[in-house]
Amino acid sequence: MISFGPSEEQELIRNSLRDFAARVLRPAARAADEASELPAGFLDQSWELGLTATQLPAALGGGGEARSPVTNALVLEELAGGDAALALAATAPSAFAFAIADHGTAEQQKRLLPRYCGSRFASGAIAWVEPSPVFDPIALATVAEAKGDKFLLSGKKRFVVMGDRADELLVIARNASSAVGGFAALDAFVVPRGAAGLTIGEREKLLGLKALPAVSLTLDRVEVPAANRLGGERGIDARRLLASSRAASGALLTGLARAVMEFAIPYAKDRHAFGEAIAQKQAIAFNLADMRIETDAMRWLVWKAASFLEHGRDATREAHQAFGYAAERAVKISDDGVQVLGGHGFIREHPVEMWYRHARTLSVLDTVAAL
Amino acid sequence: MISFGPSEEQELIRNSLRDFAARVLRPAARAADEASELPAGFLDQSWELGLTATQLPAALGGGGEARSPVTNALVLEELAGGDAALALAATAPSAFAFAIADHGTAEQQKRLLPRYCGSRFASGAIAWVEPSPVFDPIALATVAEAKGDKFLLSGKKRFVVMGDRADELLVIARNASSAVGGFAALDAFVVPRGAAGLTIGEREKLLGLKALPAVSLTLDRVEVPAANRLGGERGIDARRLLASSRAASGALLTGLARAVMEFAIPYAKDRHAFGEAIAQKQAIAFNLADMRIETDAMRWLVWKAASFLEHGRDATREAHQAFGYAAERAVKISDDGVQVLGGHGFIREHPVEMWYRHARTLSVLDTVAAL
Amino acid sequence: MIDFTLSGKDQEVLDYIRSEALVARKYARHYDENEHEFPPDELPEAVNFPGAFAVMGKLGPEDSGPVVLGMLITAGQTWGDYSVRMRRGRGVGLGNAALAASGSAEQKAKWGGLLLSMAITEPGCGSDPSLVQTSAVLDQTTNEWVVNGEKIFVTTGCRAEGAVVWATLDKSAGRAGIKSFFIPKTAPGFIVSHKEKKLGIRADDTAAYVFKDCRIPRDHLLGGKEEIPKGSSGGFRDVMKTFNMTRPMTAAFGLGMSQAALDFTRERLEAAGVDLAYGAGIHGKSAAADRFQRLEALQEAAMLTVLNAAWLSQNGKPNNLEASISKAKGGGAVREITQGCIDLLGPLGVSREHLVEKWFRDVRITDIYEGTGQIQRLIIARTILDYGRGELK
Amino acid sequence: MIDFTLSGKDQEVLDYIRSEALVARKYARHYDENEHEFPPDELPEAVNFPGAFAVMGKLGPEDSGPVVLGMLITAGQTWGDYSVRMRRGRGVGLGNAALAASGSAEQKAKWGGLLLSMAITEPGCGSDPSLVQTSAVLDQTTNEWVVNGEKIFVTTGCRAEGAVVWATLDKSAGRAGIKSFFIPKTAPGFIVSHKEKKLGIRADDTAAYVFKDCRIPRDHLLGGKEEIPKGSSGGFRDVMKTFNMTRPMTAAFGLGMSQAALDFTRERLEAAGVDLAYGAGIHGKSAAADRFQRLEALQEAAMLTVLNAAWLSQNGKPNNLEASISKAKGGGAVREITQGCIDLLGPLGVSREHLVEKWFRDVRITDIYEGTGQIQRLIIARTILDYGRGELK
Repeated sequence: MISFGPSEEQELIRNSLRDFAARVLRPAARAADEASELPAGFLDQSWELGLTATQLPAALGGGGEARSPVTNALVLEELAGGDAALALAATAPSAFAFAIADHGTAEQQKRLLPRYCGSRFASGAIAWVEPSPVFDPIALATVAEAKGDKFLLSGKKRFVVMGDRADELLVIARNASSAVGGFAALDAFVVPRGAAGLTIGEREKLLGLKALPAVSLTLDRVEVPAANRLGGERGIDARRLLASSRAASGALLTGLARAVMEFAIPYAKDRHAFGEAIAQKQAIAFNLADMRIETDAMRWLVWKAASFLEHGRDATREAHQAFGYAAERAVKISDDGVQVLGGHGFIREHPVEMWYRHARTLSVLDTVAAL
Repeated sequence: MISFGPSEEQELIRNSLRDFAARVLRPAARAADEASELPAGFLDQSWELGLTATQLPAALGGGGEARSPVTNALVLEELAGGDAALALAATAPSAFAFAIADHGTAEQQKRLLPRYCGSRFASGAIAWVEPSPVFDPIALATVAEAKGDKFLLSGKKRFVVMGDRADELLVIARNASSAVGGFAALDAFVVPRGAAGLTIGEREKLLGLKALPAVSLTLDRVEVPAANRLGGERGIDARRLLASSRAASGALLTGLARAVMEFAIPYAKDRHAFGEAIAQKQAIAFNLADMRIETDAMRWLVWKAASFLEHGRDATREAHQAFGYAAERAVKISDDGVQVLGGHGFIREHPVEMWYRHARTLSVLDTVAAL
Repeated sequence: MIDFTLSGKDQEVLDYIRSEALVARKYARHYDENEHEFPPDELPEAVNFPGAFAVMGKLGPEDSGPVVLGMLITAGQTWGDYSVRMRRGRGVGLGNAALAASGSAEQKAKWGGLLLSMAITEPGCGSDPSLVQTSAVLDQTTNEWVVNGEKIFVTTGCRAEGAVVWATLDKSAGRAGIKSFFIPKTAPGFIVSHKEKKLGIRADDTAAYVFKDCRIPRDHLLGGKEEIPKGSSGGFRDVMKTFNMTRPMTAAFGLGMSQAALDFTRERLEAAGVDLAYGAGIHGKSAAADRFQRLEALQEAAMLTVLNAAWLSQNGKPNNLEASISKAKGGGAVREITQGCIDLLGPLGVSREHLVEKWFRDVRITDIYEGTGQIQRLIIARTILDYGRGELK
Repeated sequence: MIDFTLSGKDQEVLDYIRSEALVARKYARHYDENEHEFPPDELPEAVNFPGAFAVMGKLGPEDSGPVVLGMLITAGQTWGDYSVRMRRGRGVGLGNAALAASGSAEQKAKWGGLLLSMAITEPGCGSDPSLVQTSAVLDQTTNEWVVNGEKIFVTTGCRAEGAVVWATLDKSAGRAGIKSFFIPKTAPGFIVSHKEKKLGIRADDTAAYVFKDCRIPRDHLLGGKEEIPKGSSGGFRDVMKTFNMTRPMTAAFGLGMSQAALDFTRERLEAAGVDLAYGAGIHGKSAAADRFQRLEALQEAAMLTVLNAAWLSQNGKPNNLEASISKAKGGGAVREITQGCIDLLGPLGVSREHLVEKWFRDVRITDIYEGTGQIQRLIIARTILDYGRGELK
């Protein structure tokens, strides 16, 4: 049944997160961006929201609620409405834990998930992006060679979100033994921070999302036990892992675009030129109308992908559309937001130039979050 | 030296053709489109302009003026400003004759060009397009097999402009003997209408350019003497042939777009709604401004490609840009033109809907004209 | 609960609509090339078809509901053809919607059964109804309205048995002076001057009317309110109501055709060996796949705005903003999608041997009628800016 | 005669500019990351460089001419970096252009040698100069102007030795009341309040000024006309003249940087094995080639509108329309091109280890300063529609 109606519970979650985003994320965003640092105490503060634990099995100490990509899409949009960099930092543990919950064996879940149900911030990170000008998430250079009951991982990774503090990393690699390429060849391995041959590189310097810690990695024949191959013998459902991640980026981009729109509308009504508010000029007014049209469209595409994931259906196409469409539109909307503000849009006194950098940065990262 | 200044002679030609387009082409265009027929006597009337003969060698009866792709770009823009279908019909002989003049051996020129210097309309046609949903002008299915001092041509062609009445056809084919593909493998052959194995199919039914006769062809092991291989031993400069053709389509599309703009501007000033001329609405006014910005840009790209051709330089990149850019913008401008007229833009009383069809049709045809 | 999957019943109905559409499509080219003919009310093949309502039966709570499903059905029908349908019901003209919106109970009962067209636009007024020049003057002696004026772009104008006509009682009163009248084709002075020749939807019956001292009984004024309210735009709001339901519907009309263009393009390209599979990033695909997938995303995005507007009205929520969003988005999307499909098909796409060029022409009306994209953006902007017409013109 | 090829001399000059740009580029990242520092007037490497004018020597009839070549040189310089140049001449500030346009012979002689900034924009007025609040009141007793107000976005504002400041003699007179004054940094009450922190061109010196009872001699009014012309916008036209030459120039600034982004992207993609060759149709290339080639065409199109505006002024023809066309086209193109290059480079494109992300930020000013794209479209539309400001607002 096609329905655009969030449940009452989802409405509550959405409202409380909208409030949290306005109270905590938005006010801290600019200083965090200028300092290239997360606000002190932010991770613990956001951890108290229980975003990760709520959807983990009760038996392992979690909230025991069903995994809900749709609810998470609402969560990510609201958080990104406050600030996309802080939203990614706050939900990085979910990206790791949900991957374990969705693809891990019972043993792996038992072994890895309890930490994410605790009272203290637990850090896990996903290592997927690689340093290639023609990077393609389903054609990886990082390989995993089976060697007895172990795997040897070799390759380079970039933009590993929260990798600077992660105790464990989920490394996405191409299984050397796989005849076919593409999705079927993808595997995921849990690699402890201390693993021999794993070098955590320096912090990435980015255009936007500066407050978000991200690092590069080098894996030089890193040995991991077969038990750390996510999903064990059967491996992972790579289509689902990528779809979840792409739809999540789409949700973040939707929140980001909405922030621009909600900032530009009152600004354009307040700002006067040539004898009237600039919002009274058709060129500006229609631009704002398009922001509204597109943020709606972005959201529905994300919800559709999330709904498919929630029903356990293949969402490769839907997530591809949700991310691709949101990426294009978020860049356009934040770019237009700068234009609405004119000279003030170019100055770091206003958040719009930061959102333009955030949007352009996030829109090339489709493997850093999860629903 | 970079210069945007036409010579005095070019200004004269431009003005006389602008006048011819307004007097002859524009008034006849709608009826010709509805009837899917060229206006009676049009070909003879346009032949008197001497567009083809002027740039052919004096020794062969031509005007003896230097071949000037730049001048021809001006000519095509003006004619298409009257009507693109009639412009293509009027210049079809040039497309054939200029190919012979630019790529043919002295013998071939001596044999083939005099007809195009005569007082009566001479018809030659170029057969390049093929019936494939993934048609690519430099990857052809039509092949030419060398057989002794002959070639055997086999394949299917589509959208052969004026092919219904052409006495001779220039068939573009892939040389079966060529190891490499792409430009290097392209050859052109002069095929007389009566050739055995050549079947002239029925007339094409098109979205736009309806007045323009175009047919499909089938070549079933058509035998042509080696003497009919354009350029003889060395063959043709396929890059130049395609560049000339693409830049020509760009010039036609520029004239077409300009016609839309020049029709929309007075219409928008005349048409009133909500208490003022619709041209006074920023949304419409900015749309018209963009039409002007883009028709300028289209023209300069075409001129640059034409200038490179005139200097004998490789214009592959410039012509690719001129055609690709003009194709996108002409469709957009004619589409916006329909929108400026609103309901009236959808009615066949006004020329704009016809220009929208012309633009969409011509913008997928980059091998039907020449500079 | 947010959900974007179809129920078994939903799918069953849409599959049936597809089977109807495939029949209608057989006739599409014929009626496009022969625009003087009218498609029949019932196609020969229709005799044995149960019809959508029979297949739908009673919808359950797990199904998508009548309005949302209605949008999918609409798009499913125009996927076959815009003008040719398996069956054309009676009393489904735009005029019937107007009668339903502003007519009295008695008037609805009396004329509701007829096929009614809606005559609004005039040669001199496009999107601005306050410019209506057609006048209605009461002849006290005979108690008749005397109507004079011209109307254009009247949908089903030739086949309708009567028309709901906008006419003004007092030009100086602007919008407030405009009233809707029911005028039967039989009324003296009701002249169908011609059928419009159009870029697309050629088989569609679009007429121009002339009213020359056309006399109708006094009780033919819809709603019966003869006085002109002062100040406010008065009865005009009621009159405008007619549009609120039709915006998402017209977007769905267009999106059914752009979907047809996408499906045809995919079929041809895949047959030619082009890989259009989703998953790979930009560096894992061809130019054709990249462009095609962006067009498909645009189609999906536009259709979802339509379904959102429908879902709101189905749940009794206000949807004026969302109706305009769906119309603005759909109107632009169908242009871009059909244009893009032709880029991908090349010369084949502009040949009348296939229907893509027809869909390209047919969808062009989407962004024009029922309020152009510009008008929709005015409505959207005024809403989000909380502006009145005075503040944003 | 229409020609788009470069002369040997043209090419020689541009090759030299490229060699300068490559040096400047070495410093680009440093001054971006350390925005409190100012790039030096002369880079150490510059000592042995002859400079563009020396290389240019005397241009012949076969060369492209000073204005056209000047645009190519400008783009060639920003290809290296917007803010870091091999050499910064004196007397080349925007204020110097204003002095040249509206100053008296004596004033030009006196102040022309100084580096002058141009102070127009105020916190409350963006593109609408008639909202200028900064006031200049004549103190008859001392024969001095007393200036009060705030100015922002003042280019080279920190380093300038003086500023040309727009102030009004009578707010009620609107545009007509606005005059230009020369104010040396040494004037009492001239306060450089801060250097702006920006999205891009961070190394560029952009300041905010405050004038607090700032006193300057009576003869510091440029042109000396103290009376306010009635009716017409009076001296304002002269004041606006300043802009006519700078629009194509600012577009060229941006296009130099978008060209740099394209060149970097091509280099990286080709090194990774992507075929970007021209010739094949849409079905003969990859998604990356398709997108890249469309961006290159956009770059070319925009640059040609700049050259056209330059060529017209070089030949003494009016170019007000074409100047706005080049600014509008360039301002939009550089945004789309730098955004598109990042799409093609992926994550690498947003890393500060490369300059693409910087070019993406730096070019963003192009569509804002010297009149936004919206202002340029107003100028273009008014011109082609033959409308005045009253008819198209």
